[in-house]
Amino acid sequence: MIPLTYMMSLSAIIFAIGVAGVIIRRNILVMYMSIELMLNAVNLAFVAIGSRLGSMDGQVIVFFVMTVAAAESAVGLGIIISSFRNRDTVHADDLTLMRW
Amino acid sequence: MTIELIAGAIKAILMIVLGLNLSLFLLYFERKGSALIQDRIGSNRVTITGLGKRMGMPNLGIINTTIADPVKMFTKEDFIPDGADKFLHTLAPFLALFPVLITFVVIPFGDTISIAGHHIGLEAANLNAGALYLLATLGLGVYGVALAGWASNSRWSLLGGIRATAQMISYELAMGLAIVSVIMTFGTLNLQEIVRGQSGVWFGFLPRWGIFVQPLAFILLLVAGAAESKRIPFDLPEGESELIQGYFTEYSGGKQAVFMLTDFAEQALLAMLITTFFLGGWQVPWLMRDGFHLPGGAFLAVPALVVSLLGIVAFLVKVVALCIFLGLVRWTLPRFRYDQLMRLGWKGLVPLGLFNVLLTAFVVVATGSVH
Amino acid sequence: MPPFVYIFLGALAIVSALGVVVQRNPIHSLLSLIGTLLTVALLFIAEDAVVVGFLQIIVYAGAIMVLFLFVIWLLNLQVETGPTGHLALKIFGWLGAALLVTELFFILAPPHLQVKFTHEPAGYGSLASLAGKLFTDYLVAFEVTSVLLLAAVVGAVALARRIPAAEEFRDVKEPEKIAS
Amino acid sequence: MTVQFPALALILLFPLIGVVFNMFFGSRSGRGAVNLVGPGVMFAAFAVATWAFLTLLKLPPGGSLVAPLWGWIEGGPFHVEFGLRVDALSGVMVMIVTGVGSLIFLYSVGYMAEDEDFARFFTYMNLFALSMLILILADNLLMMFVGWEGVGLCSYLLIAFWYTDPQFAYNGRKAFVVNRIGDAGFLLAIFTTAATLGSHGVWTLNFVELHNNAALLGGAAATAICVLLFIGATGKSAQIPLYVWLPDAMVGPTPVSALIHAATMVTAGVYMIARLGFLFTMAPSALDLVAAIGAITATFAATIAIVQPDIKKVLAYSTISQLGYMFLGVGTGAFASGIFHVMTHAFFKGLLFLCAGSVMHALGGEQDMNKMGGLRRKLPITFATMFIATLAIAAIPPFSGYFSKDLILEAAYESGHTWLWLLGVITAGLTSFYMFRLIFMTFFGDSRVDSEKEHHIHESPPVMAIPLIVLAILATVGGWVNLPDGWLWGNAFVRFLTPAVGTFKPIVEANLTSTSMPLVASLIGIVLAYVLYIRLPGLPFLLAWRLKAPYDLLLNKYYIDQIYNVVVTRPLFWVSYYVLDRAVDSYMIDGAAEGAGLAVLTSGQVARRAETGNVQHYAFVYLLGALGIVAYYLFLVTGR
Repeated sequence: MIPLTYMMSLSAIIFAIGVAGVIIRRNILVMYMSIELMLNAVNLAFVAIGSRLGSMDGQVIVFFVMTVAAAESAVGLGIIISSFRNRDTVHADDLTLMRW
Repeated sequence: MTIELIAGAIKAILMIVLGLNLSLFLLYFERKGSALIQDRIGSNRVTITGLGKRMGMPNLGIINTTIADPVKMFTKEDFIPDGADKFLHTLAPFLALFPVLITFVVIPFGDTISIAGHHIGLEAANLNAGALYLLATLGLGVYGVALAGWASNSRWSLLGGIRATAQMISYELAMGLAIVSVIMTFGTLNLQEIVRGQSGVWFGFLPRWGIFVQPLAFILLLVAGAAESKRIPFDLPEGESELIQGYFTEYSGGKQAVFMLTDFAEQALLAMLITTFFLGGWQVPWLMRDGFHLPGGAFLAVPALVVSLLGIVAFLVKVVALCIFLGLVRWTLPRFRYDQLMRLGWKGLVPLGLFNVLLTAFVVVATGSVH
Repeated sequence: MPPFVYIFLGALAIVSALGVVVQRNPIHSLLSLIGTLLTVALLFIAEDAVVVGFLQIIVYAGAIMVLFLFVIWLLNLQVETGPTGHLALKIFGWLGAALLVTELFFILAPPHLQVKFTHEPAGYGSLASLAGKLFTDYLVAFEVTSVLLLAAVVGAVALARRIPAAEEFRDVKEPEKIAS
Repeated sequence: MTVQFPALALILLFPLIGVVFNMFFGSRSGRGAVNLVGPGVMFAAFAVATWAFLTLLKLPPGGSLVAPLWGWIEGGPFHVEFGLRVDALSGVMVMIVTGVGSLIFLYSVGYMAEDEDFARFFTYMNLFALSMLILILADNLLMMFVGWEGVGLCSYLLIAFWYTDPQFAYNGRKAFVVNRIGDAGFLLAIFTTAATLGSHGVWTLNFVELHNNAALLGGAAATAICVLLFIGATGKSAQIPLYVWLPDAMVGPTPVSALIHAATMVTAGVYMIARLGFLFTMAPSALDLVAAIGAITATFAATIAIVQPDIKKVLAYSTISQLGYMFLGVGTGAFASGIFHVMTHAFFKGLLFLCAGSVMHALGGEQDMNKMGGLRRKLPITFATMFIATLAIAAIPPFSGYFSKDLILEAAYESGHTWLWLLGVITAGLTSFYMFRLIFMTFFGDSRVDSEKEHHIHESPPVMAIPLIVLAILATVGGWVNLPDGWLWGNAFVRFLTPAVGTFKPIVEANLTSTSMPLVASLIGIVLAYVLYIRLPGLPFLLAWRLKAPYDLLLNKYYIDQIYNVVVTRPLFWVSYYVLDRAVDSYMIDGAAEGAGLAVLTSGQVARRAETGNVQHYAFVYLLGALGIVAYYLFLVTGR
């Protein structure tokens, strides 16, 4: 089996790419996808460690993360749609009504 | 190890070829069978030498549909519309076909066969999570049509793509629920195990097929599968009167052929799935490993190899029969309206599926065992 | 599974993850994301998390991503022509991400990762073992999840529903107008 | 001997049912249901109380019934139970409250027959009954305080019952505020008790345990507690200096005056002192203070009552005066005599108020006695019962007042408080004078009623008359439970109460003069009233004219209200407005608050620039935080 370090590094890289995506892209949908990337990176870490510990708990957590991600994307996309309807934009830097 | 790998590769190729050939058969049946049903002649132009006609036989159109049509298609111009996403436009048909083809490999088409001391299971991949694999690949099928619709830069295509996507997602649910109840009944995700679970008889004569255990799931899978493969009466995505050709309006030549092939392959796959889950797969009624145990106590010994071969034949017969049945449906029923389609999916099949899962769960728990 | 498969899948995952971030077309980003999800799912399966891997394909790639696709269609998003983000944010964002990776590398170096490795028990990763955990240790969480999903369904419908009264605010672009 | 008697809770439950019913369903269910439920629950409570009382009588002397309900406050060693207890003292009180209360409730049905707000009225009345019963049945100080506050609240609500008149509302507020002053004393007494006992490791407020541990308190603490308690009692029981609210409280409906401001609530102070008699006996100086204040109040209020023209005002001052008697009684250490007077007073004063209400009812709300007269033929029942009550309050044998007042004055004399006894005797004469003045002005002589009201005069309906008759009987025979020693059953009442409140040890032998003086004084008062208001009706006016200064002084109640106004109220308002509001509140508190706000505002003006509204900026800061945390963790695990 591949060393744990490899899996964790892969997880870290994907996570960092997700982080970068949230910060550098102003398209909310892409930001959203980047968040999914981060979730997947974490899932990967869970599964990798879980399989090395011989514990199913990691996979159960992944299961829950997926469920929550489904709920989150449904609501999040609903928000994106309704904000797009009101503001005609999906750019995060145009949606700054909550500023000072 | 090696021999298993080689055998697996052979079986996989065999299975995929079988699927493609079934598609070809379906293409033929699409043309001539519909002609038969609708009381017209159908394709009859192309013959190799006019042989049949000369011999006084009616033109069966075999050459016409199985050779001439594909050749014609693959030689036509491969047109990519202006403003289309070239990469995705090209990728889409293969994205549609690929999941269907890789699904064939988990379908068990026969019992374990023993050749030269090697026990070879007659399925390309004996996955323990076969049913899950099935659902996963079926779920991926949606991207082909969705991207085809989007990448064509055409309103018809996009609308067709949206329709197809929504329809497939909706009916995937009902399909999944039907499969889940079957899984619960047989207590395994392994398709080969599920087929094995359908051996034997009840009351001395009734084969223990899934259709008798899960009639509701059978109907669900039949309907949802037909919708999933976007066949009439569920062919809204490519409804000619509304959307010209739906998501592959802007396709021509080989890529369109691939889409059509996907359609037929999906139909063949559906037939195989139903056969596997509900019609006992490769099981021949009353045939055990040693021979026929007919109702009434009669016994007819059959050699082991013949039993295996009989299984394969039985599987093929069932699949082809189902394909023909699906074709009959296709040429008999009119098309749904879109809202009817959605209502049937969400308010009809999904609640029924949920009910069936619940019922199955109760029965499974009540009887304290599976099957 | 041989290591080269891992390396190949990992490389594929990283490349497609980068694709999510750098592509200008949202649909391409989405396809990249699906690619990442599939490779990660394969990695799951390679790590004996078979059920979870297939669930990832069925739920994530097969359903959630289609939802994204629908939203992109619905909003009619095209290729982004202008800058895809602020320059300063881009520079510092990549820098921050790089720093994060560096830090995580150091943390995840084996001497510090105090994990007691054991061998997987029989039936590890199967549906039965997952369900066994779900319906015993995590039963409450599992049931609560159903409520969460229900709430999400209701919330999504409520949010995406077109409310006639909200239409009059449609043209408001400037915050000052709302404030006054 | 202590007996578990859970049914005591029913005594509280019934009025509670009445409260809930009348509050939530009263106005909807109509007058009939309210008239049934309001008094009905009181009669039910009375029945239970009677049952309990009879059970108590069967016990050996000193026995009590208890019903511990639930733990209330659990704070470390300090604990207060919500428990009920009936011994001889509270048994008598609970009988008075539920018994007289039931009759007054019944009377209210007739009296409030034309009022729209009957449901609210009975809600308050039931709530009052509930609070009063909590006060009486409480087995600890804190619970008693709950009832104490509850009756104060109900008193306020009922005085200002007709709140649309600003004066009425003002009077209600006045009663409430004045009561608060007394309540503060009570509360301080509770704190002092708890703290002092607590410092000896006894964390309790339970009466029995207090009794057992009273010795721990020591004389000084006991005196402080007793004085504070007495401040509370002066507030609730309208003694000098906190009596001013009671005359003003007469604006409430007359049954309220009868029940709350004559028969029950105002005697709570007496009850409280009797209940805690063991404490007061430890503090003789405090006890003397009680007696002195009582005697002075009695005389003081009686002098005011002489000249008041308002029938209810006369009765109000009479109440204050009689309460003074009770305090004189308990102040001399003869707690049983005070409680005895509480009982007889409940009968005849309740009756007097109800009769006054009946008169007012007949005259369409007229309260000025100058506009009455000659009513005895038109209101025969009212006249008869009121006359009996007057005889009772004037302490004419064999009416009940005689026995109780005589007992108090005897105790005052025997305990050596000769001056206070003398004040009591004078007050007895004044009492019979002003009461017969009231009777003569109202029922005798020529009618001075407004002509248009003349033909409206009618006797009250039976629902009002029956309570009058029952109370008249009680006012007559009520005193017979405690006859002088050696007669029939002798001083049965005092003997019954003694185990609960302690004994009274005389230090001076009473003689014939001392025992007959009050009666003589009363008779003189009657004769004087007869002369002034029947024989020579012009003489009072002549006297008022010739003795204008003292007359005005009395008529204006010694200008106490005005003095309070100048000495207490105005300075308070001035300090409140100019010092507390203008200076402290506006500049210091508001300044601090606004300064803090301004500081936040200013810093916010600067800091808000960070809120760009762009999610990605926030996300970046978030990332920086995450980097920091990971770096810290990295530092932790690598350690170097």
